[in-house]
Amino acid sequence: MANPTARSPIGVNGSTKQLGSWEVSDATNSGPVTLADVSAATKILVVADVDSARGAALNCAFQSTHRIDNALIVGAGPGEWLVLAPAGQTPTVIEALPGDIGRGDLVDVTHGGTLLRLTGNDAVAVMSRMCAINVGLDAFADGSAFRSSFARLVCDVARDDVNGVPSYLIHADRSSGQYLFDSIMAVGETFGIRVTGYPVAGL
Amino acid sequence: MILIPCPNCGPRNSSEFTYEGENKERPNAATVTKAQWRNYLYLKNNPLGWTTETWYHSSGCKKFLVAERHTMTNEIRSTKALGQQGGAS
Amino acid sequence: MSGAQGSSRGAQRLGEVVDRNRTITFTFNGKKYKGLEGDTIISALTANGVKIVSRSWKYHRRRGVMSGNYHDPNCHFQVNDEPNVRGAHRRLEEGMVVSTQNVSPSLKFDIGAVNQKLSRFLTAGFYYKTFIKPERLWPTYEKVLQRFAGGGKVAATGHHVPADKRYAHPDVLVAGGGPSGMSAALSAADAGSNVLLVEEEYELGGFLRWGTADELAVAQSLREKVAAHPKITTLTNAVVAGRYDQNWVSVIERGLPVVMESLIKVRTATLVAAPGLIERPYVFEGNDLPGVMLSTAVLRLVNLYAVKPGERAVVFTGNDSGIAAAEALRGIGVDVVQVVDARHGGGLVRATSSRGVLSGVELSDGSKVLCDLLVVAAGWTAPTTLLNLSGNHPVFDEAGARFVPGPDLDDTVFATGGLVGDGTIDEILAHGAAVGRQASERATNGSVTTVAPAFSPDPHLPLFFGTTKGIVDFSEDVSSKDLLTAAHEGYNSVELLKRYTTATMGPAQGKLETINTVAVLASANGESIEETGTTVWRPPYVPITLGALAGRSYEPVRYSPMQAWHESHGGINIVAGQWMRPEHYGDAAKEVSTVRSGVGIIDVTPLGKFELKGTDVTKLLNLVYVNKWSKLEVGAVRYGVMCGEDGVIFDDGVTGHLSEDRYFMSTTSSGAAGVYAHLESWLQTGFPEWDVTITNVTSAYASINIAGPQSRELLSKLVSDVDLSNEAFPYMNLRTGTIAGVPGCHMWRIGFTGELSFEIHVPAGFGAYVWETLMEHGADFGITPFGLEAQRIMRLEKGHFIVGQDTDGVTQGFSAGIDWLIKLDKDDFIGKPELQWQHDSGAGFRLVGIHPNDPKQVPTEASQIVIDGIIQGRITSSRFSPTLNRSICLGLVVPALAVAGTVVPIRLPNGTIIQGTVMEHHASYDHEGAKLRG
Amino acid sequence: MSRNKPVKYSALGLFKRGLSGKEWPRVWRDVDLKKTYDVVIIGAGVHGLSTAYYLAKNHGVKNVAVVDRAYVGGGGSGRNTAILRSNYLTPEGVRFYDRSVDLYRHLAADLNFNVMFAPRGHLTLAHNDGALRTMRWRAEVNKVQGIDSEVIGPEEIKKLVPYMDVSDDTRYPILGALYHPPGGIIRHDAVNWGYARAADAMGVEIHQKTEVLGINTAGGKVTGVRTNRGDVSAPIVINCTAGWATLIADMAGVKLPIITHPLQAAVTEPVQMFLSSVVVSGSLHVYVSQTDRGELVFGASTDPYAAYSMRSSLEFTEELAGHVLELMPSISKMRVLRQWSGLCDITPDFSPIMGFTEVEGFLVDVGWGTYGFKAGPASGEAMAQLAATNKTPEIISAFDLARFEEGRLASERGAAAVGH
Repeated sequence: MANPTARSPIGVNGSTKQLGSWEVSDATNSGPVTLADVSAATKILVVADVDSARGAALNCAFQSTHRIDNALIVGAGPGEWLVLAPAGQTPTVIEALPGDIGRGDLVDVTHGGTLLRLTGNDAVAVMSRMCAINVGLDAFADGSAFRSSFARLVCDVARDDVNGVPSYLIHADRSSGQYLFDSIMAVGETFGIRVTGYPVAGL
Repeated sequence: MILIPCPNCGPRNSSEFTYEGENKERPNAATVTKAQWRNYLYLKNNPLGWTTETWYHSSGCKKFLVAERHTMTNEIRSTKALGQQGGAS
Repeated sequence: MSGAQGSSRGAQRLGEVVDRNRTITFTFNGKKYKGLEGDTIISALTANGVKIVSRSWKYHRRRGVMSGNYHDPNCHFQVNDEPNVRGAHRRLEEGMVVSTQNVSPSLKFDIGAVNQKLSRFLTAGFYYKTFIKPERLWPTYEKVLQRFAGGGKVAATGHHVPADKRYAHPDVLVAGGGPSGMSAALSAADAGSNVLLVEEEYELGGFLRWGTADELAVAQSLREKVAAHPKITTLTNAVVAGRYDQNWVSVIERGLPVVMESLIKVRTATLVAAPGLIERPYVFEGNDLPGVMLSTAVLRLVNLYAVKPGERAVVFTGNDSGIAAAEALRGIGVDVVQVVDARHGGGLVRATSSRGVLSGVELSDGSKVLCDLLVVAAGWTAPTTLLNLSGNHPVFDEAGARFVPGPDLDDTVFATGGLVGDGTIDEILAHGAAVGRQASERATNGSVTTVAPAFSPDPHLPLFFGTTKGIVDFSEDVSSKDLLTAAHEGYNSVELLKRYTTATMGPAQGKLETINTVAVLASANGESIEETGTTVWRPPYVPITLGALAGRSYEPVRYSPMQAWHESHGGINIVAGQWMRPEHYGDAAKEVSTVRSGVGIIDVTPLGKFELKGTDVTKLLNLVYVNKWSKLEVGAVRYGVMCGEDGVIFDDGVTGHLSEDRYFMSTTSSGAAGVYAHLESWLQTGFPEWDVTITNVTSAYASINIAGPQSRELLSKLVSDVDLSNEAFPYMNLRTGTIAGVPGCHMWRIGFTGELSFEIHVPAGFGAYVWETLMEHGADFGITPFGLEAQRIMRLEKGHFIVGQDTDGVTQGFSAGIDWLIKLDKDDFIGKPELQWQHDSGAGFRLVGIHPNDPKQVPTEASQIVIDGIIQGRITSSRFSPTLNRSICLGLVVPALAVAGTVVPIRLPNGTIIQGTVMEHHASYDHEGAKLRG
Repeated sequence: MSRNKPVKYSALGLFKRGLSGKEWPRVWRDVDLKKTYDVVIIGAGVHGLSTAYYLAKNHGVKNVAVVDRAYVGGGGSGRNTAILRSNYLTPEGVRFYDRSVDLYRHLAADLNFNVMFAPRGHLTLAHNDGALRTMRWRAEVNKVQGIDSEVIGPEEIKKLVPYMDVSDDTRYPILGALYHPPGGIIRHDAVNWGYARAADAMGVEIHQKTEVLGINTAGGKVTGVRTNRGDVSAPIVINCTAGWATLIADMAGVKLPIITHPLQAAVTEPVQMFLSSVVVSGSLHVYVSQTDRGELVFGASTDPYAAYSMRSSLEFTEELAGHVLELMPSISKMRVLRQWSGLCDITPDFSPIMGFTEVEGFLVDVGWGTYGFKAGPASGEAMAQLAATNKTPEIISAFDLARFEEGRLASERGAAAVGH
């Protein structure tokens, strides 16, 4: 039997490359604002009491982000963390998570989510058309996160700048991934948004 | 758009929340009379003025919270996460 | 006639906003005209000598420029495909096609004008008093009345170009970019606040723009400071349209490329209202004749556009604005023959007309003066809208003869400029600056220390109406006589008067006419204006297009991972809530027979799926389901039904026991979100001490049901680490293993179709791959994909009900035929008391299987069962069963009919009655379940 | 007491007075509040006024005061979108509202006041198969009761509403509609004024700016009301308020299963007539009709939280604009002129509460949710009969207060999301 291929919820328009079991876009466009589908990234949901060993060890406050090695920990909810890492790293990431599972849970939601990266100096203008949270560069600084309604979906949004350029990771339910992608592209049209491929850095 | 100070997330638009209304205490199902049970089901306070009610932050932290809101001005003078002491206002 | 008399453009003015080097061509009522870049439609028409620009609403009277600003009710036009364009605001564009609305057949000759002759009969509310009998003729009368409906036309075809809305979060929002607004913005920004400054006109400056050289210089200096300030964002040709709870403010930005206007939703810490003043008309006979203009209309036309609005003018004034207008007119070469100053005892009796336009005036000293322009400056209205919307009640300032903000102002809302008082420019700037600082203080640290200087309206004569009757509401053609008549009839409170006469209800929404309406009513009632009170200003401040309010549509759509496959293989979509699902792939009946005889697969990804983990999961299951969960072994699954506290069924599904403290729950597709909130609600508000964590994994798994006698054979080709035999993996069990090389797949032996079937849940990224692999390996078995319709047929054959179709908003547990499931001996569960009482009373409909006696008849779903004219039940589901070759139904009936063998009359939609027989079982196919256990 | 001399309204009268310039008499009198009435009705909306009218007309009970803290028709009766229909889901609902439509049909002649009843036809759109099934359900229940009601397809919808986008490539394609030809619109203020004028002509007193501050009871019986203009005694007091129904009932010590929710509406600037039918979409939460003046009048579902605030919200107009443009994309350049809000009393089963309470003589006609205006004449007729005879008329027997405790909910719930 051939090796199974995993696909993102977002259709690829153009050439692809294989990243582990995932098929991802290898486009390398740039522009004032770019959108990359990083749905293949590893996504682990951790639920634990904030005061528990695990909660403390994650060292990431609600509504902020924290890096441990190449994983980005997002304080997604009170006692709830979304751990994002490059594609194909689920077992390693779980292994590396500090603290024991006590009351709470740890679920691999890699396949349950869609993850997009919106980057560029005009990204904030696109964001301010899609969600009611103040995403002004000062109000929502690098390393901040929120969960709110974004394009009328419940999304986790984390600011994770790339080389000093504002960049946002937007995480939503997988089934709405195509809708979210299309919505951002439509809003971004006036800003000259371009689709780019799965980032080399892996997230 | 009412601004609800979520004890977890901070002030958010009410469109992020689901209104639950007055949270009544559930009678003991083993001993309850019809009148008591249907009072629990159907008779809610409907005050003109301050009211204490439950909201669910369905598009945010997904936690239930209790708010004191004025039903004429929509002013919210306090919110409290369920099971927590104190709160934001 | 339109009365075009050649150009009346004067010499260049200091503050003019037109570019004399750029000519724009447009048409008005089919005739070609030229204007200049920067002209509004109205300034260009006036420059071309056009005096009559519209006809009034009811009497179809000729109308010309009146207030000369956005709110001018006489200057509404059809422009291209856009109705009701404000011609005194909208700038000319090359090739604009402008026409008059509400005329038939033309502006020049409008048959509706016959209503003027009938005006004595068409008094306020005349239609309430007539057309009463005969009743059947009212629709005909109605059609006649409708022909006089005003407004432009909308085309039947055309599409909505989405305008992106956006959100803004300034510290201070300043509504109005006149001197006070600019001053407030500058001082708030200097104090460190981020300021959004919004101005309705095309440039900042307010009334200074049409003022003296000194005033123009002040405006220019302020504009430069504002432009240079890094903390101020300025929007012009934009308007603050509404203020809602907790300073949620709507701002409309106009004149954008591609879209007409768009909405900005602003959550501002503080709001400064600085809208300035609106000049009010004066009520007298002939006050709506073309040629009668307010002083500010004249000042704008002359000073901004260098247009002569007439040749020979009389000015009637109660303030300095009239004097300034006279000055401006003289400056552009108009012969100002008389200035009648009410402050010195002058009075205006009536305006007279010739050929429908102003020809002269009659003054209170008895003199008659010929003129083609009458300038009226009778006073001001403070548009307190934004303050009203903030809960403030305006009060009447007797001395200033206008309503002003009341004392009960929200502490995050501030007012400055003409809204509050009158004064020199320095006084206005000082007040604005103080208020700007206050707004910044309140936004930053919550308390205000700055004290604003005293500022109040200057004394003004109460010039509302004269000795003759005239038009009060120009939008609605309501005269002071109409108001007096209505008040006399008893519609004598301001709200009743408004509703009865429609005064203040037209497009100007009271901005021009409310105060005069109130003044006339007060005089009729013999009360003061204060006692009479005023109407409530309602949002929006100015009308907003549906397009801007709608913006871009955000209606989330959900797709399964196999959606692309469905679409490329003939799947016909239906909308199921947010999900798109294939209803069938061409022939649902054939899909059914293939499943019954071989194997088929259906995409059931939208099923709600939750992982439940913790030591108290069984407690939760026992609470929310009507059946028992304590003895569910690892590897087993169980069907459950959830009811509300009212005993009404709201969801059903299957839950499996994965490992010691981990369960997997499935729900209906449409119920998933509701069930999740329901579970969280009970956990968070009822039993926070329970150890249960719920993770929504609906989209994390692609769910596929493999159904049919050959399903095991097919699946076994792809599964090597799970023994699929009936002995090792019996019905109502689950296993986790690898399918087609994909690890971590859940396999359940359950199904909705009644066949041997496996429901597999595959990590979603691999969903399409596994589906394709199943189709490939199923080819040998003649596999078919099947859609919702085939599933509906098969589940009906099997007698499974669908929550929300075979049950409704009042169907309690015992009505659905699940008596065997409901465990009243459990200590407690949600809805138990109601179910106990339903059990005891036997009340409510009962769900039964029904076979029409004629097997070819398929009664439409919702066909009623009627006996002696009384509804005794209805068909909830019906299909023709290809398997049984007959029609089959489920129906809800009264208990008396829910006895096997009872024949019930079913009333079809066309009125025909057919007979059906109540069956022993819900299932018409394999009711013993031999197939699915095989 | 001066009886108001009724003067007949007619085209001829209008003509004569137009010529003579003679003023019309007052629509209703302005009289002092008496100390005693046979019946005091709280709320001068369509329910209170029609109850008073039918008390006088059908039962000869004329010593009646209708008191209102504001003015005639200032509450929900003057704030609704004036849509009439009888295509309800339950047989009890259908029967009751059909009686109301029937009374409305002849109301102009009955009251000698043109209330502009316009049976324009009423369409309830279905955008999914579940909604379509509910429409069929309603149609079949309606037909059993003899109501003109049928499910029609997209082509027929397009014929009735040429501006409707019935193509199948929209987000919420229109699969069909429940078509109810007798449904339509009416001039709501005229109904209020017409009832007030006609009731006044028979001797009923209408007291505006008369606020009820308390309800007096003795020995489980009502004895009268306390108002800002003094105490009034009466053996029968009828609560015909909306929005404040629970507050009034509280004064009598009666608890009602009602939550007050605002309901908003909006109107556009006028344009030339293009929409003759009343269009409702439950899935899209919007209803729309065009007035004789050319304005579109919109409504939607009630605000999602309980409130007595009659403030407007921006999200209401945003949502409704989005949904209206889903239905009729070509009208995107029309402008919303004004929005407003009223109060709705929502009961657990979306059906009204009419009849007796545990306090003898204290009657309620409340809990109308979003259906109050449609019910005006029939509820007035029934409440008048109930007050005059002390017996519950059969047509409203399903809507009694006791049903909640007894578990006999009348359920319009299935079709109630937005049922206009």
